[in-house]
Amino acid sequence: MKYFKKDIIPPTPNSRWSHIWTGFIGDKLATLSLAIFVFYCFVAIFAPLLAPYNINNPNFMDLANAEIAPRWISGDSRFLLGTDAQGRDMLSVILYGTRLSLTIGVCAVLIQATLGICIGLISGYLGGRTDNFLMRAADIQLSFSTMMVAIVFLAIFQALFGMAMYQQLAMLMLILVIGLAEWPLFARTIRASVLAEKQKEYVDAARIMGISPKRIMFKHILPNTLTPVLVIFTVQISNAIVAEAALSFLGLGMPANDPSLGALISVGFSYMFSGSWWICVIPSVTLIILILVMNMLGDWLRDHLNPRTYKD
Amino acid sequence: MNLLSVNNLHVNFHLKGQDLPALIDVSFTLNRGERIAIVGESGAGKSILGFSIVNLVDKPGYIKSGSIKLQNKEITTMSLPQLQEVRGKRIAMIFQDPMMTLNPVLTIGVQLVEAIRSHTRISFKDAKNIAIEKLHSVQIASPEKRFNQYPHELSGGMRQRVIIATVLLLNPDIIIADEPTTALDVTIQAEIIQLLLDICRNNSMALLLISHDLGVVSRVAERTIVMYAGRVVEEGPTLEIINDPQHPYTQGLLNALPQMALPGQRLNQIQGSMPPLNERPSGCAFHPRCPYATDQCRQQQPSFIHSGVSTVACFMVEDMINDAHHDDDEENR
Amino acid sequence: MLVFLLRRLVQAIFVMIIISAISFAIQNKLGDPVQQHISMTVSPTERAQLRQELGLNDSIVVQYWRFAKKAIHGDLGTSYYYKEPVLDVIFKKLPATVELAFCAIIIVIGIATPCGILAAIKPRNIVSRLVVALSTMGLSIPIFIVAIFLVYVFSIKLHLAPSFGRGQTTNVFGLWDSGLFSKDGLRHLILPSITLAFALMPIFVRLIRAEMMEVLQSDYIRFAWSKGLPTRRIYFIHALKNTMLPVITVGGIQAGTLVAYTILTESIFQWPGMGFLFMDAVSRVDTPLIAAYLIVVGGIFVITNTFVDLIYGLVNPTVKLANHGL
Amino acid sequence: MPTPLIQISHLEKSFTTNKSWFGQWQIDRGKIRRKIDSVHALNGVNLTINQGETLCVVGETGCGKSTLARVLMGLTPASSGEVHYQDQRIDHLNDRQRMLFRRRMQMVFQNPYASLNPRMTVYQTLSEPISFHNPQFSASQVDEKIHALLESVGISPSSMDNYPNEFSGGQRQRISLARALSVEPDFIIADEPLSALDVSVQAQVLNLMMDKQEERNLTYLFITHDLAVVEHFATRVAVMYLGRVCELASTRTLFSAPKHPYTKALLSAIPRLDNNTTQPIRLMGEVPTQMDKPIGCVFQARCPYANPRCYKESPDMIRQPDNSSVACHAVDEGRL
Amino acid sequence: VTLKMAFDADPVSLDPHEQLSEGTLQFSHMVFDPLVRWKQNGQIEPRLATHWKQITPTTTRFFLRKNVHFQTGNVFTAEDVAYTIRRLKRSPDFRAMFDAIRSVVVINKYTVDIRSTNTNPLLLNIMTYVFPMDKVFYQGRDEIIKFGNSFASQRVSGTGPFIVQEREPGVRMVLTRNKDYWDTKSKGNVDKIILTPIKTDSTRLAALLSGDVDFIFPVSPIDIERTKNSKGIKIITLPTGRILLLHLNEKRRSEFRDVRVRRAINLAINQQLIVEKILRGYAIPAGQLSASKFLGHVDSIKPEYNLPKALELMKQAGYEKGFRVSMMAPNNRYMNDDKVAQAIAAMLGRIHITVDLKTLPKAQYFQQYDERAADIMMLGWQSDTEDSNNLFEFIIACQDAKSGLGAYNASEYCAPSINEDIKLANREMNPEKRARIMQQVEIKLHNDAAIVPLYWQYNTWAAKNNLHIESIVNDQNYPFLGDLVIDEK
Ligand SMILES: Nc1ncnc2c1ncn2[C@@H]1O[C@H](COP(=O)(O)OP(=O)(O)OP(=O)(O)O)[C@@H](O)[C@H]1O
Ligand SMILES: Nc1ncnc2c1ncn2[C@@H]1O[C@H](COP(=O)(O)OP(=O)(O)OP(=O)(O)O)[C@@H](O)[C@H]1O
Ligand SMILES: [Mg+2]
Ligand SMILES: [Mg+2]
Repeated sequence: MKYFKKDIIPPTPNSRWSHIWTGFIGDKLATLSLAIFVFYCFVAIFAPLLAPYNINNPNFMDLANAEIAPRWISGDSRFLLGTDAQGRDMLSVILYGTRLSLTIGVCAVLIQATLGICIGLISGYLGGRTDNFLMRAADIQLSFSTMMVAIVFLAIFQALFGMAMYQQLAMLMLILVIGLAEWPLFARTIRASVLAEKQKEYVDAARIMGISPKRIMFKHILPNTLTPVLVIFTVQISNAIVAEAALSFLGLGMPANDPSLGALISVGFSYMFSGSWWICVIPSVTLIILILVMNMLGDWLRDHLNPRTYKD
Repeated sequence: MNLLSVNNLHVNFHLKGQDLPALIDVSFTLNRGERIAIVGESGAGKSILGFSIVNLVDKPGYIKSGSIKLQNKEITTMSLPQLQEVRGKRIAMIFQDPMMTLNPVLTIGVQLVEAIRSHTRISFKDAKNIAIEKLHSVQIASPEKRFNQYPHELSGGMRQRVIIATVLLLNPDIIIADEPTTALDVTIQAEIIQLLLDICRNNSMALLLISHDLGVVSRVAERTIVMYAGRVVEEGPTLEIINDPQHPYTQGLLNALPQMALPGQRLNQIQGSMPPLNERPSGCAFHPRCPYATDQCRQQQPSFIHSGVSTVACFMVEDMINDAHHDDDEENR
Repeated sequence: MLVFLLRRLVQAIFVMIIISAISFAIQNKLGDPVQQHISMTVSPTERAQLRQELGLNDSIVVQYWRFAKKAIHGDLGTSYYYKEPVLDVIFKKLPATVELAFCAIIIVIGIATPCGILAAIKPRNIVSRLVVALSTMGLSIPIFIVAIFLVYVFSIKLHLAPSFGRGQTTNVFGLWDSGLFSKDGLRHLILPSITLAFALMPIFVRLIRAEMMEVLQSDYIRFAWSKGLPTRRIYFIHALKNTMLPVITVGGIQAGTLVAYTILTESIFQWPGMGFLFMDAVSRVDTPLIAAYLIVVGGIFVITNTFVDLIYGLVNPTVKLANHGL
Repeated sequence: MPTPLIQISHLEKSFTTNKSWFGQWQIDRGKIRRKIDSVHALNGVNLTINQGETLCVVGETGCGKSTLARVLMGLTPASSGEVHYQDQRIDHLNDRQRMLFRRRMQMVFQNPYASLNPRMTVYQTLSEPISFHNPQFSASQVDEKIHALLESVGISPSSMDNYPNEFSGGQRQRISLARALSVEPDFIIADEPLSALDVSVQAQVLNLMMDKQEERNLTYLFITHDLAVVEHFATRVAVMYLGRVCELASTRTLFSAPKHPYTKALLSAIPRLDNNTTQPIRLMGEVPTQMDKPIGCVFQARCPYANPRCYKESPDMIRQPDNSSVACHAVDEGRL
Repeated sequence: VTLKMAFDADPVSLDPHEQLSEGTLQFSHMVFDPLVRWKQNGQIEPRLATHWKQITPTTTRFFLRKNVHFQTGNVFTAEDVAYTIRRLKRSPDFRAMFDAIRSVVVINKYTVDIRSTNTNPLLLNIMTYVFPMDKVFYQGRDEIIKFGNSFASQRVSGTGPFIVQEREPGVRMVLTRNKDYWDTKSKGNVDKIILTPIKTDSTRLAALLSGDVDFIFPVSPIDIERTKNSKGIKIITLPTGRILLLHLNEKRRSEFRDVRVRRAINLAINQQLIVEKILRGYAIPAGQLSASKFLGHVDSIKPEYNLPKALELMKQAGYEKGFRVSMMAPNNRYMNDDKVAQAIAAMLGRIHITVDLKTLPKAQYFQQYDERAADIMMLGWQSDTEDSNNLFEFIIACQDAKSGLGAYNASEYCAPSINEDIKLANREMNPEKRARIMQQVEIKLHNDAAIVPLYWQYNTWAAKNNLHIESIVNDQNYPFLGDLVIDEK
């Protein structure tokens, strides 16, 4: 077989990142998404400084202030977005909730990615039995879906560490569970790229030079497989945040006194139609916008990096 | 009357906010039963020219201006149903890579029969008979068996033959073959080329062969068009072009062939390589690589002039001819 | 083929062993089953005695061994609450879930396919842009919000569809209580199946669109155009069939998501299916039922995946089953 | 008498295509049997490569040319047979023991767009092997060497920090060659280094390779399917068919008097510029696959001259009067 | 007319003796009749027993209704009552209550003597749990099996107004009117009941609002206002004796052994505010265990909220800086239990007690509860006998595994004098004396700040306007559906 045309169409000569950047700036929706996302990150990082109230202060939660409507309705200038059923300032709670949700999302996906990349790399590079075993495990894991795994795992963790302990570890647990549940996606994507990269001659060239497999794996192959990871990354963060929200809805997420956006929504849910709609609506909107933005960023990256993410 | 005439065709690509010309001012004609080759290096715009003729230029490319007339019918402005009428029935196309050209999930038979049935009202059985007959005519052994097989069960050469059979089904007037043999082995390549040649001769079909292999071209085509960076630089009878190339690029191309050098000696290389779309130089696009380039070449685009039986776009040739005329004039005086 | 099925069987058994072990490991921790089945006034000594009778005081290993011995004979235990063999209980609820999932899948396929195709072949069309935007939105809205919204609008405000339950069922062939054959049953299906479909729809719309766009770029589609085939045939025969290949595999992977979302949907709509049963079992600490559910679901995953592979093999001629999968 | 640099004897290589244990069970006439499918890519190759020569290997797609190259380089282990580098046997060495030979033998690949790591600059690509094989080099020495190398292959050292995608195919092939040369080898295997290049650029690379050979007294094993290049460039030519060498001759001999029926067909198939009207010899049938180890001559299925002996007995390489060797019963029996 | 109703639970079994739970008792009131039952005003009303007489301090004679038939057609007699009580004494769930009864003697076909072990002031209260079962029907196959099938859990024959027609556990139960029901005076006109258990508050309410059901229980306080405002729907709320309280575990925490700390905690928790905000006023703030209708209720003890004083007490106890405690509460057992717990955690924060709160589903919560897994635990308690002493026995009596006393005493508080009083009250027949003893206990508890009472819950039902539920619901939540009148439209 001779060469395939596709392989030899030269990429554009100017650096791919600058190209992506200019494309990005050209796309209004993408720029807006990025701006919003950066805003969210900013909010998440500086939540303690931005929040009008310190949520750790024992006076923060005052039942006497419960269910005050947002300022533009109630005219109460103390609480811009009103208060929830426990008398907490919605704005502060949402700021901290965003911080928590994002932290959980990002950390969980970091775990997924690390695990997935290592497994995918090993599986793809070594091949054979190892590959077969790992991918079979990934298949099974994948077909169980995060939610199923999370429900089961959280129950185990709750049991192993005891309830009180779980309380303190809830965030760590969620990160771990969501992180552990979706590694196969990364693993398979990476593996697919590794298999493709491994065929390429630069790998052989490195081997001919006598470079060690470990170095080839991490220095040569890995950097070339990271594009799809970037795409999956954004989308997975949004998935992780939604998963956490759904777990909260089932009562397996963050505890009520340390709420993520998801927990806020599920707590506020019962107030939805009882007049205090803002308790539910405001965090929902916050969450939906965040996820929407992440998805749009992911879409944009997918369209423009055009990577081969794992599909079959 | 010409079967196909392409006039001042411009095809552009919209890339990253830039509008880049991929084909510039291409004109040529094709007569019934004529075999023309288009040669040039990778990226010269040969395939795009081929696709333009059936109006299949993909986004982000588009036909900017110019006309493509199939017996006075303008192809560039046709509606989709009209186009589908023309495609396959009047103009058929063979692609470079037989591995990717057949739909992997449909049997050979389905892909053959559908081509007939979408142009003529005929029963499946009759269509099948025609298909099998065509498979036979491209020298596929036991076509009945192949008929129900999937493309992946066939070797590359066989697939290319199936593709040729598909193309022949409706006896089109023109076959465009875009590097039909690049992906194949030398021995098979020779067979396929021979097959194409025989078919065209026997059915008096016109052939537009796109290739970069001058050897193949010399075997098949009566006339040759040489392209460089989106433009036609030279056009003429194949023999003439091979034996007496006018344009420095054509010369370079031919001289670079190993056959042109003594064994073990250095080859005559052309410096540099074809610029990508967004780095096309001003003036004559070949000037950075041309040993004879002058300031004029850097600034102006040469126009076509006749040089013997060929047409060439080169200032040097122009000058030479003018000089010759001059000499003639002087001599005459 | 036979080898393939054999392989899958091995895999299924393997999965079930793991799941049964996991579900066993956790079942003690889900709560005290005895507690759930007695009044609060029963004295601790008596409770201890009940636990003893249930064999809950034995070590996990002993319990698992006991369980495994019975499981080999197809007996996964008896539900504390339903007082029947757990498998009977689960299979009684299976039709409800299957019908719900079936309707949802029909809705997903029925809507996602044309939407995805439209969005792929006419990317600049207003409708297809809307489809893409909506699917991104859909991906971003948690399903429980959707469910409550639907109930609020369609049952409370408009009284168009009932808000819970399965309605009237008719028995088909004596083995299946179906809600598909009565108007009432169908009306009850509306909201839950839409909700469930909503959870999967965006994924499929986006997937079909992306795949279709990629396929449309391919050489064989170009060749089909150059053959002068009718547009319909190119889109729906040439492109769609190739598009469906990855969609089928992803569909198989989504089985897990589907099951997870049936749990959510069924809890919200009080749909008497397996997901609802599971949540109920969890809150009642009906441990044999929980374990059996997980095992059955594991089995269902393997079966769906096997089916998906079989279908994949049928659609994709280049796949030889024996080399596919474990 | 030329000195042999590399000697290959009875080299065989087969690939198992159904690796998983489960997949090896097949139903065969109602019985379940274990069957390991394998592709016999090399079927006993004997070859000697002499110091300073260019040995070209030609043959059809899938006949095992690349496999031969990879086995020589130690990228894939051989199934059986031996490879000697000068006097040492190298086919059974492990990675560490092979290190010594890594410096002596290098390779240039077919696809210029895949053979350079897209995420490494030219500098990184070249400095890695240099500092790896010369740990004693200081940074400036490495720099110096890279400068010299790049200049010698005609790439401006100022573009050292560019990524491969900023170079054209020809330039990349030069960089690949520079990388191979960076460890100062004696022997370079080039696996279709020109096939992805344009005619005009092919000439540039080929010229460069010839220049280097002259400069450094390199030995080339040059794999190609372009017979025009072979005719121009090779000292000797080996024609392969289905994992076997079927004819080995000096270039002049081969092109003027091909002996093996396959070689004849191959040569007749080259399209030549001079529009000669000689019809290419048609070979019967399709290229067979190497699923089962062939009995008899590998070419028998397509050979117009095959006789019963060809179906039974595998021909050996037989030295001809004009110093070429042919593996063909017909030639041996004088039928051809 | 058909009544479609959605409650939060359905009976676990058709056997009324299998589990002592609200669901079972609701079921018993539909399919069976009790000897006597509570009226809305707290009086006891005769049902299958027409009247009764105490003949010795430990023997009470019951005269039974004649011409009552079981759903099998068997005639209801004294034998059935004796049979039922003996069976009750075998039931693990009811045994504790019926230990108070020594024996049942059939005097004649329609008269039985019930002998208690000691003098028992609550005998009649206990008799509300006797739903005579069809002896002929059940006898010989009447084993009570908790975790498996038994005859009684599948088949049922009672004397009640409804007959079980169809039951799918956890999904629905259909009952039809008993044509031969003895109580012909009852105006009840419900012919068919379809009971659907719906666990989620919002789904249940949505079912009512969308018209899919006619009658629901319970309604979350949050939704009450909104439901009241919907057209054609009415809400009935009744205060109950169910007390919610906190246990401060003195074994786990030395701090809680200091009465000043306990009192400070009591003072720091604002019951009034919790009731107002979280329960929207649908509860009564409590300063003691006994609800006002119970004998032990002390009018003068009111819930107290006084933050400065609480801080002062903390200071005196040497915990000015506060300390950290763990707390657990269920999140699906009582109305808004998790929210209340959260508010309490916040309130304790004010006196510098940092609370690590964990709320769990009830299934896990009570397992933790039995293990006394946290320093502060929440408990809600409804007295089976509508009497203060039942509260004392389970909640604050010293723990005694054998007798079951103090089973839910997660304070691990033990005051021998209170134990004595409880025993005394169990035997004291004179209501006034009895009241005094129990009030004394309440006062002692209050002074000792042994537990933190929070509030007494309300029960809330909602129904379409044409259902006259107001006359059939009661604070124990066993609506007498046999007497329900539905106006037809
Ligand atoms: N879809 C596309 N997007 C961007 N640029 C394109 C696209 N298709 C073609 N081009 C550019 O148009 C120019 C001409 O391409 P074309 O495919 O016609 O070349 P060619 O002469 O057929 O080359 P080859 O011999 O490699 O087939 C090239 O520079 C190529 O990069
Ligand atoms: N890793 C492998 N696993 C299985 N089969 C292989 C492998 N590598 C090569 N083969 C098979 O071995 C045979 C020889 O392959 P090889 O790549 O050596 O051929 P080639 O002569 O280099 O062909 P080309 O001209 O296409 O480069 C082919 O049939 C190929 O399919
Ligand atoms: Mg092309
Ligand atoms: Mg090769």
